[in-house]
Amino acid sequence: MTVRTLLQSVTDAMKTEMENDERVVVLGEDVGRDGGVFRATEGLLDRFGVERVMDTPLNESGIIGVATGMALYGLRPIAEIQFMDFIYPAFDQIVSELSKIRYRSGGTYTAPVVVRTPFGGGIKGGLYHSQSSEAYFAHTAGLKVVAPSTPYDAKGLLISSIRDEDPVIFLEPKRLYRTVREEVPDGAYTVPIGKAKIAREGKDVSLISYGAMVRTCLEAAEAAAKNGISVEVIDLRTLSPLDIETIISSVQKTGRAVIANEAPKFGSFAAEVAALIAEKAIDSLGAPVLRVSGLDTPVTYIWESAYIPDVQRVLSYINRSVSY
Amino acid sequence: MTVRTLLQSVTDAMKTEMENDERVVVLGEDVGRDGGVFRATEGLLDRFGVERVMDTPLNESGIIGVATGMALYGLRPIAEIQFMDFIYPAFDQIVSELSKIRYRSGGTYTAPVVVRTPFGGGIKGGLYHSQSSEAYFAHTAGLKVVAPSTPYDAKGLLISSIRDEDPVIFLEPKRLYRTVREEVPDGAYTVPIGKAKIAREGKDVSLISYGAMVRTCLEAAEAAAKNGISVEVIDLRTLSPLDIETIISSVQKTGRAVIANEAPKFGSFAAEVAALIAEKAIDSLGAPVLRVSGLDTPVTYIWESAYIPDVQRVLSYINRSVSY
Amino acid sequence: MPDCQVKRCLAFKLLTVGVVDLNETMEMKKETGMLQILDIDGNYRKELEPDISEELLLRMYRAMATVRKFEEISMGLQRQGRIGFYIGAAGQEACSVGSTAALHRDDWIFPAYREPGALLIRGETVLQLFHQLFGDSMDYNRGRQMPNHFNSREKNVVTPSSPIATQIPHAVGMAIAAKHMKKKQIALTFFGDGATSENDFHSGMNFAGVFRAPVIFLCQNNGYAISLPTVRQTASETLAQKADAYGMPSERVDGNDVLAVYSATMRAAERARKGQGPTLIEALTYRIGPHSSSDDPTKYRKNEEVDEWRKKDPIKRMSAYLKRKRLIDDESDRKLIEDIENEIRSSAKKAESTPKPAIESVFENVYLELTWNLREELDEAVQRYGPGYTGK
Amino acid sequence: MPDCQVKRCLAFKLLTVGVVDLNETMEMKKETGMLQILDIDGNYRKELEPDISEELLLRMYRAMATVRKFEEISMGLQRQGRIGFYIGAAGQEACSVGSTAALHRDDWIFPAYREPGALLIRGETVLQLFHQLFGDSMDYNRGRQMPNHFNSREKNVVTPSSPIATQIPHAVGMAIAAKHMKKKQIALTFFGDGATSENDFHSGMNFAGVFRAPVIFLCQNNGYAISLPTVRQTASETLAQKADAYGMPSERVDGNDVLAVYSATMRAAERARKGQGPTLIEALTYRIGPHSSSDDPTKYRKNEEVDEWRKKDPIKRMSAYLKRKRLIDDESDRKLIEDIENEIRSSAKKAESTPKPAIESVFENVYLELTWNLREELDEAVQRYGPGYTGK
Ligand SMILES: Cc1ncc(C[n+]2csc(CCOP(=O)(O)OP(=O)(O)O)c2C)c(N)n1
Ligand SMILES: Cc1ncc(C[n+]2csc(CCOP(=O)(O)OP(=O)(O)O)c2C)c(N)n1
Ligand SMILES: [Mg+2]
Ligand SMILES: [Mg+2]
Repeated sequence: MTVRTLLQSVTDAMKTEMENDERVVVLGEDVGRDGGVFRATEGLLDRFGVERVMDTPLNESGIIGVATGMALYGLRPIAEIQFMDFIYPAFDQIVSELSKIRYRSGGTYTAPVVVRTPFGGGIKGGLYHSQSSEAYFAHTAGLKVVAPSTPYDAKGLLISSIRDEDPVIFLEPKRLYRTVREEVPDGAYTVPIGKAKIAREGKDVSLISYGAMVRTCLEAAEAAAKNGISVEVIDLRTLSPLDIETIISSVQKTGRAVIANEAPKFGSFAAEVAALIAEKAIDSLGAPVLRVSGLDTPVTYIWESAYIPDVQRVLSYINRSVSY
Repeated sequence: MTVRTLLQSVTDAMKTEMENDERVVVLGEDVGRDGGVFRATEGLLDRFGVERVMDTPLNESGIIGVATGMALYGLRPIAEIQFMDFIYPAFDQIVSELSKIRYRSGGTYTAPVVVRTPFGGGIKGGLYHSQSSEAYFAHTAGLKVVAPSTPYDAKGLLISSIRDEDPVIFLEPKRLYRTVREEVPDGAYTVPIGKAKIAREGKDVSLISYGAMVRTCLEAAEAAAKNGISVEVIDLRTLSPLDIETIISSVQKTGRAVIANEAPKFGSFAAEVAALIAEKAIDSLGAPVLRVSGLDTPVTYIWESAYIPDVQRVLSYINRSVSY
Repeated sequence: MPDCQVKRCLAFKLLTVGVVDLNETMEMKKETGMLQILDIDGNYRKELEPDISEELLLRMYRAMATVRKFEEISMGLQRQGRIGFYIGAAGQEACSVGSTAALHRDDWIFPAYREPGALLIRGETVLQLFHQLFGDSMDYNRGRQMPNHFNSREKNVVTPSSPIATQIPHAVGMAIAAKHMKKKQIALTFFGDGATSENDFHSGMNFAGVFRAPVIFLCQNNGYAISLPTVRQTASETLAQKADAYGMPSERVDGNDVLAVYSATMRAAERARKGQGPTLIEALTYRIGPHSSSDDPTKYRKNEEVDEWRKKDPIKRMSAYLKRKRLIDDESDRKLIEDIENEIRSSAKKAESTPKPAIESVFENVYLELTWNLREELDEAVQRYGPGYTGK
Repeated sequence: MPDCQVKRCLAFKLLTVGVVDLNETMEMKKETGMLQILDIDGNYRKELEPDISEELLLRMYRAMATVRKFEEISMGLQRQGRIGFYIGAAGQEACSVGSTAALHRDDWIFPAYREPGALLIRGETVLQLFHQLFGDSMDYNRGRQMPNHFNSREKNVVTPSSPIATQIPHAVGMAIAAKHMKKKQIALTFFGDGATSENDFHSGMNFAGVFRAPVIFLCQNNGYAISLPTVRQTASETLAQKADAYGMPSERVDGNDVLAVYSATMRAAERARKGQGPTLIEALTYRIGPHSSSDDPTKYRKNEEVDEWRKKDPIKRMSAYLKRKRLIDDESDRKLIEDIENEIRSSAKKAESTPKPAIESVFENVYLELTWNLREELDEAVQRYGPGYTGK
């Protein structure tokens, strides 16, 4: 066990799997000598050499396309996209190719690539360094979408992702990179893809979240408890495939649901969660299904604080739900 | 008035606006001499010449990026993407640039580009000529997303889109291109963006749809009527900004909602509609909010019939809703 | 400006201000600096003649002739509504057959949609191709793709998709991976002139240059991307010269000359295997038919142009060559074509009567395992159609 | 292979098999075939000296010196946490100032993030630049973008974004549109060496070639894209030669020589105005500072390399030139720098005390008009913060 930040857990997961499995390679912009702009790949070049830690040209579609080709051959590439905001030049390679190769080839070819990318706000990055566009990927059949919120889960889920036979979009909550720390086992272990976690048990309302917002939700739950409201916080951990059972049984217990995320509200992933609840747990609902989300605007540099739901805003939605 | 197909209405809208406004230009792959692979731009080259009907190289990001630059200068470009399945190479230009120029420039620059593209199944196009990925665009702040289902609306909405000061993703239901026909006024008229239409009044269940699925819904409503079920069919016409009032007041009236579309169900635009209903009309609901959608798979060439909801499938959801 | 550069810029006179009058440009770019070994009469340049075994030459000829006949018959099936679509390779047979024949059997091929020849020269059966066209239960793609998306893991031919150029970076990644694993395999990817405009051409070429990937880029410049002539696709005089932007050598060959294609590929493959990196080959060719069964080429090109290119037919040239070398004669030639036709007709019948993939298959291979939502949808479908349903 | 092409492929010896040892490649590509007018001691080649008025020369010098000082002071503000971020242009001042000075005032500029010089030479005030850095209510971007995304409709400088290279096709579209409207305006776009790898470079260059757009592509090759040296970005020997792939002429100039940049831009602009189409200019330069305030350049480059480039400083060269021409002397130079510093310090103060945009502004400019969902969100925010709230 070592106390690690979420960022260090990510690095450690890659290092662990690169030691375990020669087929694992890392590629991306500045991942080599620079160790990545967030330092997630720090030390990997020295340890594994230029053949396994590849600095690439500045071209995201090339990174994903080449990683796909490598995976077709049998490697296990981990591709880093510097910010989720810069994943779009690779969008065609991801949604047309990576996600569909298994299907269109009748299962004769597969491309188990992990696409790692930091997402969300919190670094005052303005409209091009703060985005949460997970909805685009969760809606794409053939991709798995993972978003941890703790160092322990980050390492265990990244190892699971690397070992997974399907392509995984692995979203790292950048504002938690260095702000959360916990004991994390050394060596390999896995956290299963597709399983949510009850981050806090409660009985009055289900607060469903993922990524950095889970921290905010836990704080909001703590604050709500002071007012006698018992909030159950669910950390989805995987968006696709979604752990529907955990969600539905929680909502059936509490009768109320608030979904918290920081993507623009309209059409975000929270809508899918809400829709599933409205489909599968309608009889349990004692209040509207609420979403406390980012704004339906790009992320403003100067007003990030108004964009990302904070504890106070989450609390106000909890209150609206329980007082309905 | 002339009887026109939906396709002819699209052509006519462009022709009308090109005659009215010199700033309107058309660009895309094969839009010139060939008249477009679906013939939507047929006749425009002869009429308006090569300066206003521009065949472009095979590069979608170039088409949208160049159109954006033209719009910044003051032109009104209509960019054709041959199939919605091929829009992804332009995804970065659409979500990072086109949609955000007004915002990031504090309103000093705008790019009123119309991106026309045929979407949906029905031509046995397999997984790359049948997609309905409107959810990606509806989730993108700064874009308007329009999807007509009749020749009349197609012309009126396209003219509105060309005149709109914001970028519009204009989705043409390709399987209705030549299969629906109606009287369409000659010359210019507009149908407002952001307003849904009650395509059929009813009182037992609200069936909410857009694009080609509206036809299927109308047929299903007809069939349901024979069993004494009165279905209200809503044709959204615009996905963003969504006409929330029409949806909510219909659901408040009927107490039941089924949303029908042909995109993969998980995370599709139907989820947003369901989520809004679960937020704003929960007390009226007498049944789960149901979605009858495409499958969570790519579109299979040989099994398209099992992919796109047909009358029978829509009917079964209507029945599930009303018999709940 | 270096002199050689100026010369290589497009003769701008072709262009009017801003946009081009298509009448002026309904002509392909000039056939400059193009390697030809076999001319249109079957004469050949002995000193450049590649060393190909008689057996292989005959197989190559058979593969080319099969592609042609297969298309003729499939287009007929398409018109009768028995297959849904067809996208042909007539006129371009030398490109896929000549290049693939020059590779090792375990080198990887990343095709587009005009390369049934690559599969045939590797021994794929006509029946298997028909399984793909019909999308039946024996199709490797399990009926999921439109016709002409031929895939064969067994033949080291990787599943193509419809979006243009996306396979290019895959070939590069595959080649880099093979090198990482210290294997001698190389990769070859096919694409068209139009594809050179796409982003993935740029990505793939650039990565290949930087990583010195053992990959061959085989561009079939058939003069058109659907209706758009190459002169409107790019202002560069040749497509071969684009290699220069990526620090990569290139060759320009007569794509209707199977010997030229073969020998250029052989050179590129040798370079790749020796660790000298990638090569771009521009093969000048022409599609005799429409872009696809949905296309009407009279909208954008003149019949005279097609006639001109018919004279350069790659199969006729190969046939003349083989006759000159006395490997075939008129009689054996006629017999061969008859043979091919019989095989095709019987294979088509067989495939057409093969059952479709069962309804359950629709939900498989999205992921390795079914997810809960796919299972829900599968259950609903099975309830409707019945288990194992394969269509009426 | 044509001879001129072989010569221009990258000397492959730099590369080991497959991937490169960075130690070997921590060097820029060679400065071959580069136009230089003003050398590092202020000597100049009379016969090539562009004809620039004394007044303009002095303005250019002032703009360059302002960029340098602005950066020094802003980096200080950043370290004190008074601005959030900074991305500098020190060492590259000649590129943006020299090129923009050669254009007409109403030509369009599509910058990236290292071109405050382009705005300054067009008369933008330092105060306005600070409004952008602080994101205050006088910022044209209304506080929505990170620092160094300078926008000015009034100066014909188009709002930059952060994704690399996306502005390139915009410049091309703008240029095509101007031509359609029979205007004489042209467009110039700035981007870096790294940007040449991006898809939008490919799109933009290709469209410009085909449509013969009156556009200038000004690539500031500063040797690095964050940590990645140009030799790992592309295997082509120069970036200029990439023009060839698009049938476009190019020039390679000393980017630290403001006269060379000016004259190359002038030639390209003349060509564009005469209807002769686009030009790519590769300006060889170097960023003296880190990539941005978040970067640690010692991780990827040697101090000696930086020192070597400090000797080539564009401002020192310009200063020596102006002194030689007796347009300034030591005294007036000292005075000028003092002046600039005063202006910068007082502007920074003023901007820092300008109120932030009010909370309502967050919801504006997504569309021309507020949509119902934005209005809902605005109402909630106003309820929380109070109307007109501008932060504490
Ligand atoms: C990304 C993308 N855009 C558009 C299309 C539609 N399309 C299919 S084939 C084609 C032309 C391809 O031309 P070329 O690369 O020259 O190949 P050819 O068909 O001539 O063999 C186009 C535009 C597509 N398949 N993919
Ligand atoms: C699409 C995209 N990918 C990655 C980044 C992150 N990034 C910011 S600057 C930069 C390097 C740019 O290099 P270059 O084009 O040479 O410009 P320079 O910074 O040297 O001026 C990178 C990779 C980005 N902004 N956009
Ligand atoms: Mg072609
Ligand atoms: Mg650079």
